[in-house]
Amino acid sequence: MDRNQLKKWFQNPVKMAHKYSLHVVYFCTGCGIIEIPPSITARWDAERFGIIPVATPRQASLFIIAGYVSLKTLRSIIRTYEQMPEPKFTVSLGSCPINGGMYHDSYNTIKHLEKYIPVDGMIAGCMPRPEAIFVGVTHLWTLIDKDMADGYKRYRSNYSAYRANQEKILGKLEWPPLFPIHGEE
Amino acid sequence: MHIIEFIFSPLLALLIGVFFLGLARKVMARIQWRYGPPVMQPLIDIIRLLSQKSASHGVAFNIGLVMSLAGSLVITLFLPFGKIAPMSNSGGMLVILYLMLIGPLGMAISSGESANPNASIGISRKLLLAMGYELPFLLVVLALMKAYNTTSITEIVSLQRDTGWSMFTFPLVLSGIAYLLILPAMLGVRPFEVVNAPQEISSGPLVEYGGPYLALATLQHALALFIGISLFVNLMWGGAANPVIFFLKMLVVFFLGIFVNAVFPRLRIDQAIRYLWRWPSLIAFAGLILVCVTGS
Amino acid sequence: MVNPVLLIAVPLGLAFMVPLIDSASRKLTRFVPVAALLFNLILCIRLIPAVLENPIVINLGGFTPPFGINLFVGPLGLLFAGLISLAGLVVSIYSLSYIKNGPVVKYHMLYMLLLTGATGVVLTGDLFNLFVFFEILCISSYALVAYHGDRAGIESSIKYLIQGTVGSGLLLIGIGFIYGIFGTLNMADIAMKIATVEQSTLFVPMILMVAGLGVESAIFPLNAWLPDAHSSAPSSISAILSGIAIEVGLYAVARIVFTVFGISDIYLFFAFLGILTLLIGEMCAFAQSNIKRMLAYSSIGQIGLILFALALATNNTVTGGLFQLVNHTFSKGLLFLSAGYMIYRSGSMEISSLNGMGKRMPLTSLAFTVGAFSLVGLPPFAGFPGKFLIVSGALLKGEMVINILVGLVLLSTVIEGTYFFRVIQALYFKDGNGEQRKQAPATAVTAMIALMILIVALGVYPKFLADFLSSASSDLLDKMSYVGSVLK
Amino acid sequence: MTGMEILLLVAFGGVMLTYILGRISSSLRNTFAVVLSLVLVVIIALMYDKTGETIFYRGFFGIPMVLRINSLSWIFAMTISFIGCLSVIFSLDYMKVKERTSFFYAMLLLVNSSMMGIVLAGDLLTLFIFWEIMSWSTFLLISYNGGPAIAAGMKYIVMSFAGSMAMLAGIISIFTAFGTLQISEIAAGMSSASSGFKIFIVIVFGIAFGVKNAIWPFHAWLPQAHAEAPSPFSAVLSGVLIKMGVFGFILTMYVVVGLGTYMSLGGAIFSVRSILLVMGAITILVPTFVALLQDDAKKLLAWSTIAQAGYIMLGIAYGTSLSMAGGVLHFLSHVVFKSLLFMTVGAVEFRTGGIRDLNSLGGLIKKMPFAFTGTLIGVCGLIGVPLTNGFVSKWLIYKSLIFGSPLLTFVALFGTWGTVLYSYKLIHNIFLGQLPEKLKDVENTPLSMKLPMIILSFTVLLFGILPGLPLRVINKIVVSLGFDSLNISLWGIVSESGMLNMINLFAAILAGLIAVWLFLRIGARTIPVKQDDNYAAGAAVPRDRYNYTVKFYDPLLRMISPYLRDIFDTFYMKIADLTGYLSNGIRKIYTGYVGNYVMYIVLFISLMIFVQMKWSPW
Repeated sequence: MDRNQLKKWFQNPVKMAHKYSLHVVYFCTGCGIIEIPPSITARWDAERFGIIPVATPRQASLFIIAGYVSLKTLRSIIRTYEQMPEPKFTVSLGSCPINGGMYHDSYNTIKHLEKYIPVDGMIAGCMPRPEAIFVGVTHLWTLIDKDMADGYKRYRSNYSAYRANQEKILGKLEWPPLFPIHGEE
Repeated sequence: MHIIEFIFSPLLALLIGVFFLGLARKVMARIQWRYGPPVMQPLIDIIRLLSQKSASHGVAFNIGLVMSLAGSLVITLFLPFGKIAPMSNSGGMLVILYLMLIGPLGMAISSGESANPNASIGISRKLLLAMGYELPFLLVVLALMKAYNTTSITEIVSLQRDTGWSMFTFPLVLSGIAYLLILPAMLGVRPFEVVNAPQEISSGPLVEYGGPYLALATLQHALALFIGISLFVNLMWGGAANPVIFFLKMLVVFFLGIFVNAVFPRLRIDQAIRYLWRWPSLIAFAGLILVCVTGS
Repeated sequence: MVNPVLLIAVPLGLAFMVPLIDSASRKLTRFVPVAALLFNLILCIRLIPAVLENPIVINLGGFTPPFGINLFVGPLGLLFAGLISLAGLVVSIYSLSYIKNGPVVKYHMLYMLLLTGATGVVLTGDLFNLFVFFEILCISSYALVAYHGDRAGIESSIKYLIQGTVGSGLLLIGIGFIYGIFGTLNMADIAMKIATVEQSTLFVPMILMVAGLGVESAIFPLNAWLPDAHSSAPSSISAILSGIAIEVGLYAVARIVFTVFGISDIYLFFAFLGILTLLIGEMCAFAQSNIKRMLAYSSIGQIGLILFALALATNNTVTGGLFQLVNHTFSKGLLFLSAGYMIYRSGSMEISSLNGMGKRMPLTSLAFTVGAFSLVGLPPFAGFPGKFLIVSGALLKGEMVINILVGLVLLSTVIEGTYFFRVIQALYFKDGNGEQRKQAPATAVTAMIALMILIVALGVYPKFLADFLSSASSDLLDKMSYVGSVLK
Repeated sequence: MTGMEILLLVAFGGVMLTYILGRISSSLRNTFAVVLSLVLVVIIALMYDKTGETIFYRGFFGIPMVLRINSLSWIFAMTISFIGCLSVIFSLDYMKVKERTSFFYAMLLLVNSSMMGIVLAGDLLTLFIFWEIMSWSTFLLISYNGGPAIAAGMKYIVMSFAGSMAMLAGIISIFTAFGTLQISEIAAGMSSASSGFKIFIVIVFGIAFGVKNAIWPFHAWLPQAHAEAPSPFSAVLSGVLIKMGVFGFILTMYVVVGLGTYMSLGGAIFSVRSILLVMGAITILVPTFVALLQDDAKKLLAWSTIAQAGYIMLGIAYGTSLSMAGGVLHFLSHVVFKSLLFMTVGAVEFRTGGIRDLNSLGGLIKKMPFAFTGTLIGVCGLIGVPLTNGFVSKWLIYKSLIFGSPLLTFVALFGTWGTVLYSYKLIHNIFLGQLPEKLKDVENTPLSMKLPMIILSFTVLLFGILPGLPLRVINKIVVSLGFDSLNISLWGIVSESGMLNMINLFAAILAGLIAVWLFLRIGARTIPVKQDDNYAAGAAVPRDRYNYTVKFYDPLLRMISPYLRDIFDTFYMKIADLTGYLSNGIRKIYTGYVGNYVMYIVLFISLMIFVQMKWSPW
């Protein structure tokens, strides 16, 4: 650790802890998941940055959506995202969550993930290599440093819109709204 | 002096426990040919967790966890660390045995309240596993108490200073071996890691813990590690007059545990119980009989 | 001083007056037994102080004892006479409403004859007289068993008749032998001369008499008539048969064995016989699902217990046996009386048909419960002191055989408890068919309450009876004073 | 007229009066019952530290019947009246929906009164009379609910009756041997009796008290009886009634037989003491694991009652002052926490419409927080978590056993882990986990049930933190039974091999709790969520199926359940069957054919003639 780092630790330990202790819940229904195991095992060893996979969204602070999102998985993605404690960050992997990618004309996948949940970082590629994932994570660090990884705040303030989008495509959701919804009733 | 010990020993225990957690991750990484996280990584995790806004499932969810950690903290007051044992006068080994119940019980109440079946499964496994290793463990402890004719852990430690480590004195050899065999189960390391199996039951009791709760749970885990190792060192490896030597002994035991953890796959819970109730129990039983027959 | 002859004469006379009274006023008929037995009861109570001091010996017709017939009113006889009149009174009050249909006049007449016979048996001092009174008792009970006139009643009456007649015949032959040997029928006289004859000579008459009386007193192999007769008779008669008739038979056996023959070698045999009767009675009762048969078998068991107690022939055990006898009269009477109305309501004698009776007939069920608890020997009811005395007396003998027998007594008590508790559970805790609550008539309830009060009073303050019983037991055991007081 | 006579008069008079008042008005009766039981508590409390004997009755054949009070009687009487009072209060709401409430109240009070009679009895006759009254009134209360309760009541009364018959045999043998039944006089006579007689006495009394105390192998009646009885009475049954067996054991072994004799009675290995200890140990071990198998909340508690009776047995049978104190204190602890547990389970049963099946409950903590707190404290006491009364008493028992017989200690300690398992099963399956749809409208515990729970919970903690309070009285008992006095302070005890200081422990745990709580407060605010907001791998929580209760410890149970068949229960049932079979056979003697009957008469005569001819005994 260089001196700069140490200074930062003293100035804002919470922010630093958020940066260097990213507990990840992987959403692994897409093809991108095949890139995750190399990134967390001996070859690239994500743990040296404090990135480890955890079992439930309650324990996590980073949400990685690895690949295309079908309508069915979107439901689970929203649920999982809402169950993560704040502050929480989202990173999507691959082209599909950005604009549909090779599934751009599928009736059954969504094209723009950020319409339904806020996404802090998008790693393009089909599929991105593990190195790209690390690049994405470093980018997320900068965003956290600059307080720009504020997806959870956006989700909170624009919840009515997000919920409307979600219900538009999924129909009525089984769980009650996370935050109060404006404009209804 | 005394007051300082009261505050110092739980903090020391926490520190060592957290250090062990970090060290465990580092060592495991090195065994697996990885670089591994910094040793302070658990501390970073705890700071991060404390700042997260977690979901709470009710009053018992909070209280159980608090109870669990507090119970474990109190045990550290009874366990001699070197010569630091501020409350050894208020009760001996029996009190420790019973205080060791508070930790799992509080955790069980808390995660039961989280209303998640994964947590319930985990807790049921945790209690079963405890039942499994408690059988040989109690036999070992009773053999020790019978052999030294005292229930006070400080006296057991000081008596070992004359006779040598109990693990290597004659009537207690068998008990020592049995203790060594069940130690991985007591520390909750790999062959017996069914409780928190993350891939299987979503980390079991911890499934609904996030934020500060997970921080507490991590600290509780650290303390459990500390208590397990410290108990073994005190009872079997003669404790120590000097905190530093004591720490070194703990480190050795800890490394033993980590190596076991690194090379073994996970047992099913019934396999675990069957193992624990077979050889370690038989050896411990034989040890107790040996002590009774040869003892005073 | 009142004359104890009245104890026999009044009911006997009134019994034959019943048809006359009936022709005068129908309503009055029912009250004749009540009046007669009330009179007897008062008489008995007035006699107590005198009898406790000295037994009264009445020579009938003015002939002195070895030649004439005499009445011997000792404490034991008076105890039985009092018991008969008390139980008879209560049952006759119960009968006021219970006996409505059928040959009512004959019922009352026979009923009083039965009690007259019983009183006669316990008071007489003459063997042949005893036989005569016994026949009165038996014949009237044969008829009463068939009172309902249904198939079961008549069948069991005939069975009873056949066995009873065989028994009476044996008794008569035995008495004949005795007369042949001694030339006298006066019990005291025989008792005095008994030592002059070789024992083996006495064996045949004794066996014949014991077997003859054993039929009536329901000793084990001779008691086969009892369950049938008790279960098919009207409940009031069952109460009397169970509470009075078989106990009078037992009295006769005891009197003959203790006083007339006085052969102590045979006592242990009777103790065994008692235990056998007890065990078989209780086990048969355990297997019953018919409540009246159950009660009947339980009577056999109780008789066995009393026989056992008497056969041990110490003051303590005999006192205990007599206490148990008193308790049995009251409790079994109460049980039969209460069961009578419950059967009347449910229309069946099966225990399962009594389910939920506790709600429909609370007082009757309570009476049954008290009776059952008392019979089993639970404090604070009358059965406990009796059992206590018997067991303590038996253990006081300090013989190993007796101790084992006591163990069997306690075991059989457990069996007895089991089947009684089963009925009580059915009464209170099983769901019945939800009929309306309807009590038994006032007269029946009065009778049951009277018995309940007696049972509880005896259980709480057994000393009340103890002194009297202890002199009664010495009356039974002390042969010499009996002989002395008759042949003074 | 002494206080004891007044007490019994009030108690038994009150029973009658309660029943009569019930005929007039139920509210009047309820008020009276509560007032009566409170008055009893006060009267007994006033008798603190008194000793004395009075002859109160000579009506039973002139045998003097004696009442006596000493510290042993006092502590039992106090417990009985205290629990009796609380159970009456608890019944107020519980019994509202039931029939025949007057009968229930009268019987409940009768049971309590007769138990007071037992502990105040100064002679064995009085003891036996009250014992029997207690037995049959209990029988009536157990059968009260009908249905399966019938069989339970039957089993109870038959076993209990067999026990009392054994006791009667013992009492009467004492009477015939010494001519007196007064306990104080018997003790003097006993010392000169032969050891065979003493062993006989210990065996017959042991059967009687063992049945009541549900010591293995006499435990078979208890589980069903406890489960089927009405819950307020289950509390009394489990709390105090079976402890009459403990009272009896203490009385037999240390008062009647005497301490010195008891310790040396019997052969070396088969000494009475070691047999009792082994029975106690088996009573701990087997029922603890059987309790794990239970799916019925009250049955689980019932088996746990048996197991705890084993601890008490270990304590009082071991025969040192420390173990004796432990045994009596554990009796006291068990009364408190087991009554509490039965009451909380009863409250749940009451509010959920009679559900006791652990597999169909869950999540009730949100609906019945009071009951949960009560259960938690009760369970902690049961396990023996430090700061509860169960800890202190178990500590005393272990402490005294540990060097003498480590194996027994091992069994007892291991039993504690079994206790943890079934306790957690109880509390988890009722209160934790997901709340089923059908229980959404469960109301909170009513006040009349809260009040006893609060008092009992408080007592659990009070005696746990300040064990000196009960131990002072217990020390008097211990001394009066002929043991050495203990070194007791308000917060613990100093024994020759270590000390216990609960106040330090309390301070430490409190400090720990506060510290951890503050630490938790440092962290970010937490957001309360509903049970539906739960991790289900991203899906919405499925309704009514998202719970883990059935086969809670299945891996273990599959291993051990083949070994846990209740041999003795089967054995007793076999005996019952055999008796029925035999009786049915014997019944066939009476064939119904009159020819046979006459044949019997002839056979009887010929048998007697044969006997006479062969051996000529006459």
